[in-house]
Amino acid sequence: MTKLSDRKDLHIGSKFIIKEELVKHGIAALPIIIVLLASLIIGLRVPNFLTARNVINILEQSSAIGLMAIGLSFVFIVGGMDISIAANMGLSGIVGAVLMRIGLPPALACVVMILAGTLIGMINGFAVAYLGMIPFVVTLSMMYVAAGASVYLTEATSISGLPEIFVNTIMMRIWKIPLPVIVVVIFSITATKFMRSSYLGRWVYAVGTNIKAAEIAGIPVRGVKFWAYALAGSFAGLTAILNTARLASASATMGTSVIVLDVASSAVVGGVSMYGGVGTPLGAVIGALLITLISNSMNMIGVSYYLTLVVKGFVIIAFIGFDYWIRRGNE
Amino acid sequence: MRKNRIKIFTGLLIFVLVFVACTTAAAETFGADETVSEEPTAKSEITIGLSWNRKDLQLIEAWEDYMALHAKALEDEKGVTINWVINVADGDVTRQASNIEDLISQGVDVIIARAEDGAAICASYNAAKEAGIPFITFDREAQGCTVDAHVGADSFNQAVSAGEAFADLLEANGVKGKCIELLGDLRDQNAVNRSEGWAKVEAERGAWETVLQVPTEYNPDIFISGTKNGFASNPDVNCMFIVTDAGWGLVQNALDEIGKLAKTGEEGHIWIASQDVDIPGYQGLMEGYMDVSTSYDAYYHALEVVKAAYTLAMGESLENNIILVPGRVVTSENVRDTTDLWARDYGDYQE
Amino acid sequence: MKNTNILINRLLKYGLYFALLIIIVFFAYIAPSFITANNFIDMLHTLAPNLIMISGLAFVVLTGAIDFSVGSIAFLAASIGTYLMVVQKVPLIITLSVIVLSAMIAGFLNGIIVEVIKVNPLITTFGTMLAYRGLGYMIGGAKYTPIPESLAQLHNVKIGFLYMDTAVAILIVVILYLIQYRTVFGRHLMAVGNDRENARKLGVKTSSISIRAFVISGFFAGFGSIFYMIQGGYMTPRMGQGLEFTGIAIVVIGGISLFGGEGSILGLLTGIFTFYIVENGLQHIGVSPYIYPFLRGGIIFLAMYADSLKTKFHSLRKVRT
Amino acid sequence: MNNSHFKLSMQNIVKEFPGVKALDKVNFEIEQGKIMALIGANGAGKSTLMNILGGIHQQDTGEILINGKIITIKDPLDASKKGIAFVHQELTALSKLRIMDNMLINDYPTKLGLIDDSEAKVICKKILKRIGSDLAPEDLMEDIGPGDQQMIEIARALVHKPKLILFDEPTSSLSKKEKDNLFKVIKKLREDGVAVVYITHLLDEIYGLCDEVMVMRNGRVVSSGLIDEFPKDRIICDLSGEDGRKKNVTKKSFIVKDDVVLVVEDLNRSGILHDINLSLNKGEVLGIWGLMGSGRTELVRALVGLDPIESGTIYSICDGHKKQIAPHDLRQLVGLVTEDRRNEGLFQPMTVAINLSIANLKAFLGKSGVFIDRKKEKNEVEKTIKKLNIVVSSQSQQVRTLSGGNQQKVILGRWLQRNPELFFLDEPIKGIDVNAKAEVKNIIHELTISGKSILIISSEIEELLGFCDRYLVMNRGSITAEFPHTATKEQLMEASLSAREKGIMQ
Repeated sequence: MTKLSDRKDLHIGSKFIIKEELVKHGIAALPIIIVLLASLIIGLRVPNFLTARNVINILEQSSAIGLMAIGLSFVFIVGGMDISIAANMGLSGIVGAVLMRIGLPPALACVVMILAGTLIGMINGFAVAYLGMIPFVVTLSMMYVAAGASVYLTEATSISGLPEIFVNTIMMRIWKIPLPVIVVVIFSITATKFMRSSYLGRWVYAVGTNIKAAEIAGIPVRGVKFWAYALAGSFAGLTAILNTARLASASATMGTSVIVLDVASSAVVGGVSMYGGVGTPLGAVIGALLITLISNSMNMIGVSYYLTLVVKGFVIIAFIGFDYWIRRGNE
Repeated sequence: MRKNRIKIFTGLLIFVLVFVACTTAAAETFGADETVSEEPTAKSEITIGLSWNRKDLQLIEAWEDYMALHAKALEDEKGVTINWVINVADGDVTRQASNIEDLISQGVDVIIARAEDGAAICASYNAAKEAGIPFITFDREAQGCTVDAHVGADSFNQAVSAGEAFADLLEANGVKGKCIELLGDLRDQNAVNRSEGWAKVEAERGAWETVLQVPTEYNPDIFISGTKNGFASNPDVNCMFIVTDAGWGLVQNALDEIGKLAKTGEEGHIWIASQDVDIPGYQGLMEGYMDVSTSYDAYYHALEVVKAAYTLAMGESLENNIILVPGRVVTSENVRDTTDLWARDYGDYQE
Repeated sequence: MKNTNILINRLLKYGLYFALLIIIVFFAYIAPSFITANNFIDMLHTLAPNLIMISGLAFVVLTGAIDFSVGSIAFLAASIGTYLMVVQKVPLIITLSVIVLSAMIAGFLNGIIVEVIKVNPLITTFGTMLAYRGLGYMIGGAKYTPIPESLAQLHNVKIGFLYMDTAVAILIVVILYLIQYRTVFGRHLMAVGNDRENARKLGVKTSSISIRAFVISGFFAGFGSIFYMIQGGYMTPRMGQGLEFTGIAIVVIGGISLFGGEGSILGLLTGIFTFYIVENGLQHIGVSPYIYPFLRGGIIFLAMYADSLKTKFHSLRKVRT
Repeated sequence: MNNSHFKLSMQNIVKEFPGVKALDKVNFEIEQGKIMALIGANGAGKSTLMNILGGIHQQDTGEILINGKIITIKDPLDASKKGIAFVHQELTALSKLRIMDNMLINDYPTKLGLIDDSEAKVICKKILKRIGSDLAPEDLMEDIGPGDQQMIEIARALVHKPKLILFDEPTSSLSKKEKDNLFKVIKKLREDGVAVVYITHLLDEIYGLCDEVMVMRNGRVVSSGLIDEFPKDRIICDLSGEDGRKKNVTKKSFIVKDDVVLVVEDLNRSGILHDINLSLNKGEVLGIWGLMGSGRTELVRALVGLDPIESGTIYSICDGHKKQIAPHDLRQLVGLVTEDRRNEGLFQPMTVAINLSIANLKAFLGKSGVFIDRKKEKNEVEKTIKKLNIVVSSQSQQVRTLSGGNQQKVILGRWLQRNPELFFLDEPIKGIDVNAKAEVKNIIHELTISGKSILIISSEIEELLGFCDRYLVMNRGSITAEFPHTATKEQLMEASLSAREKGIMQ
């Protein structure tokens, strides 16, 4: 534990000062500036990049990862880890889709998806908070179980032919802005507000910063942990709704394990520390935007897929390293 | 504090420069200017958007090259320039949806997509339709919607034809087959079709019975362990159906290690039917260890899809919008004189 | 008090073996062919390359870090290797050493990023996981390249009743075990994993230790990739895919705690054995293929749960007395 | 230099940290065969000085001489090469490794590259014997108690056969027995011609142990000389810069009428707590006195459910009727200050404001019932800061940048805001400077006046004297004696000691 907490100090310390500033400005400024600058410069080089369509495109593409990143940010801030979030999303989506196919009204199916996600989140939360299992281990194995269940339920075929109304409503555009984007914006802002200025949010930060002290200070530590995971689960469920609607189908391939790492790096890029106690959901979403931006710009430029992998990998690392460099500068 | 601001700012610049440098370098080395399209005004130039679901197979490389090849030919013939915009979804359904959206926003004239998920691709198709861009599914069919065109191998019938040939072979040699079937990735509709085609012939002809199915998920060590365990649990097995002969090398070693590896006509030969005539399969056929496989004719797939893409891009319509390239049955006898096998062009075949 | 602690520990420790035994008996009961010596020898044969690939990973985990990039390193190294020996026709010995060397460099890069640039290991190795795979493709394309006969023929060389690669894998595990428990480096490794800050205070060069761990991880990834190719006879484009998670799962099932500083390299054997025995057993009893992943997941979950009980028990004991 | 007469001196050492001048022209000298007590309040600079010797920091100016030769100390390893060993206050244990690993982590005996365990065992056994410890080198560190772990720290220091050993409050986690043993060891080291620097807060310890004293304050040496010239009260006033005794707060009125608010019956936790029975009255300060390891801290932790209990019942009495209450629920009613301020009290990286309000957030909720009304919070925090005069630059200062005293006040302030009826204070004045001590005790005093009930633990017996309404003496996990407020130091001491014998007889 010492090991973690020490590195945590090293992480949070000045970061927290930054946070205090950002709390005033309300966002994780760094990634957003980079997003803007980068997209500007790429925009100059590549036609069709800064077109309204593509911008909306990027927003829409980042919405799924963004939502999951919000969920994951709760877990990160409480000092945990959730590898299963993508698999969870896949499974919830499949459950919902199956139910829609057998004639459950879409509205209910959506509720079920969220519930399913939450339930899996709760199992994680229970194992971590009350059984004292290691988060990474719990969620890693949960990932296997969920992914396995997905294959089993779908017999590996994809479930399509979902009700038109479901797809259309979710993918509805309001003044050209896709509903998912709006949803993400709303959730990221409310979640951030909730984390920063509700007492529950404070508790989450406190537990993530120093769990012992939190316990002494009379905070229901276990409950806080539990609900952080549950919340992450419900966001996975929410994402499931978006994805099933976007693909007008659900399949076991929806929650491939690579996505998790995308989500995790979004959160971290967005300034959410894996060691707990630092960062905001909004930051995580902006991180997701940055990650999406990388793939999208690569596509627009027409870089070969192989090189895209290389660039993406190193850009993520470069960003985190650079972020750390600045924080160290602050100390 | 000011000091920090400056530091942040400089750092920011550095980072963005790095970022852009990467992309720029990328763009230069990989000919961004060719691939990036202008808005299609004159039809003297068309841009084809190509969305791969993944790119970790040589076959896909082959497809891509053949497409370019045929496109060139077409350019000379019709006097148009054909640009390509290509992206890869890395086996992730949602990312493929995103990628195709990217293609749409780049305003390509036609989209070719190898679907990661047959059902999910429909959403992308609808998006393309809204934008008025013709949409072709390649190799993997869309489920639940009819796209503007589909070009691909007929994975079901391919399996059937291989099965038929295999049945003939067994009957000719008076063998009653007991077979192990190595399945593919069950999330891959093609793999499932192949298995079903195989099952169909088994039911109709009764030339063999499948005693064990092993899902390999295309995972190499399962090709090996699956084979070995199969023979361990059923010693009297005398034939195998391998979902794709890309895995033949593994099976070959496995057989070798349990002393079951023998060429056709030799004592204790295991009768092998497979699909694709991939590089290892080509080798297997040439060496006479494998008996039957149906060629997966990348060359013709590419030819057909480019033709279709061109026609649709030109705003004309196809007379037949489902183009299935029949696989050619390749046996250890006729393999040498079968033409246009991509495995021959791409493999480093070693006698 | 202390004795009961130890007792409970033992129980938890051997719980996994017990579970393993039950699984084996179960499969043996359903499918007699499962319990044959040949089957086990073959299983050991198939799992050997992966075992070699992740044996180094165990060291990284012991320092309390994580390495997702093992699979990609293996792939990158192998791509370079095949390019050299197949396309350039470079002599085998040189090629093999290049493979191993490049893998070590890749690992070293991970270490540098983690320890010098101070990027969280998880993110670092995720990034490099993508990057290395990309590089691999750029070098070798994505083809099934047959490797030279001189190398390929080694695939069914046997040492005693074991296949060569199995023997090598076991040898490696034993050597690593010696390194872990009988060398200063090994002890420092455990120290770093156990409590990085205190280790530093005691004058252990923590950074260099964990960098070396990453290098070792890279080394064995590369080394394993050679046996992987030998076994398949081909360089396959999907080499090492999915190893980022399965690798860690195996290590954890082997009782090596993700908090670091706890567990023995020998655990790797149990871990990978559990992992493969399920796969193998299911193949023997031939159930509906679709349920494989689910069962596999379930087993992994149970195994990991057992491990966590152990860790939890330790933390319980830390309640101040 | 082994045969020569070892003599180390530091001259005009200056060390600045951002903002503070930690050391200002400090001169320091020690020679072999001497034990020097280094005394000073927190932030007086004694640790910094020793850290420079230990190679953890480097001085800005000034030089270090060994036997007249100027030397530089690059890092801890370098220090130990030069014969300087450092026994840190906080344990640097590697819990999952064996004792021998903890001792020899940098000096394993090897045979052809492989560690020679048997040889290592022999070495460790020898050293452990020398400090009179019978621990087995192959035991796991996490299986031995904190006291033993402290002993291992010392054993580790001896591996290099040092000429100079720095002890930084080594007794903070030792039981009486271990402490005596440690002193024996130190004296023996002196005979072996080792020089010892002994940093401590507990003045009692230095008499009879040390030969010389050096008192520091605010980065300067106030006074130094032979121990005989330093009676306790002189040291105290040197420490505090004024006459410390005046500061020593004593209660004016003592309550005797019992108006019970908390009753504990037959509390048990095997091996740690035995049949604890106690009651706490309204507005009283109940002092729990006991030697290290007597179970006083464990008692408090058990009461509030931080440690498990096997049997026993707790009743809380509010306005007349008595109802049973579970430890976890009790925690919600108690203002709890634990011994380990750094790890269990504070959210180090967070702001003072957050640290102050964390326990009481629900009081600041706006109409929504979920969100915090920042204005309300700010005012409340401001009030508390004023009331306890916590020295901070702003509410959003990181709490970890505060001095020990102020940190302690923050924790107390947290509970003052929550304003519970009961306070359990474990070592509330440990390791904070004299003035802060006085202030904290004043706060406690005011609490009792406003009718709060306080259960206080302190290892510094004088601090309790004249401050508590009642005393309970604990030993070996059971309460062995009770005294009224008139109790004298001798009585308490005597009780705890005789209790010890009784304990042994049981």
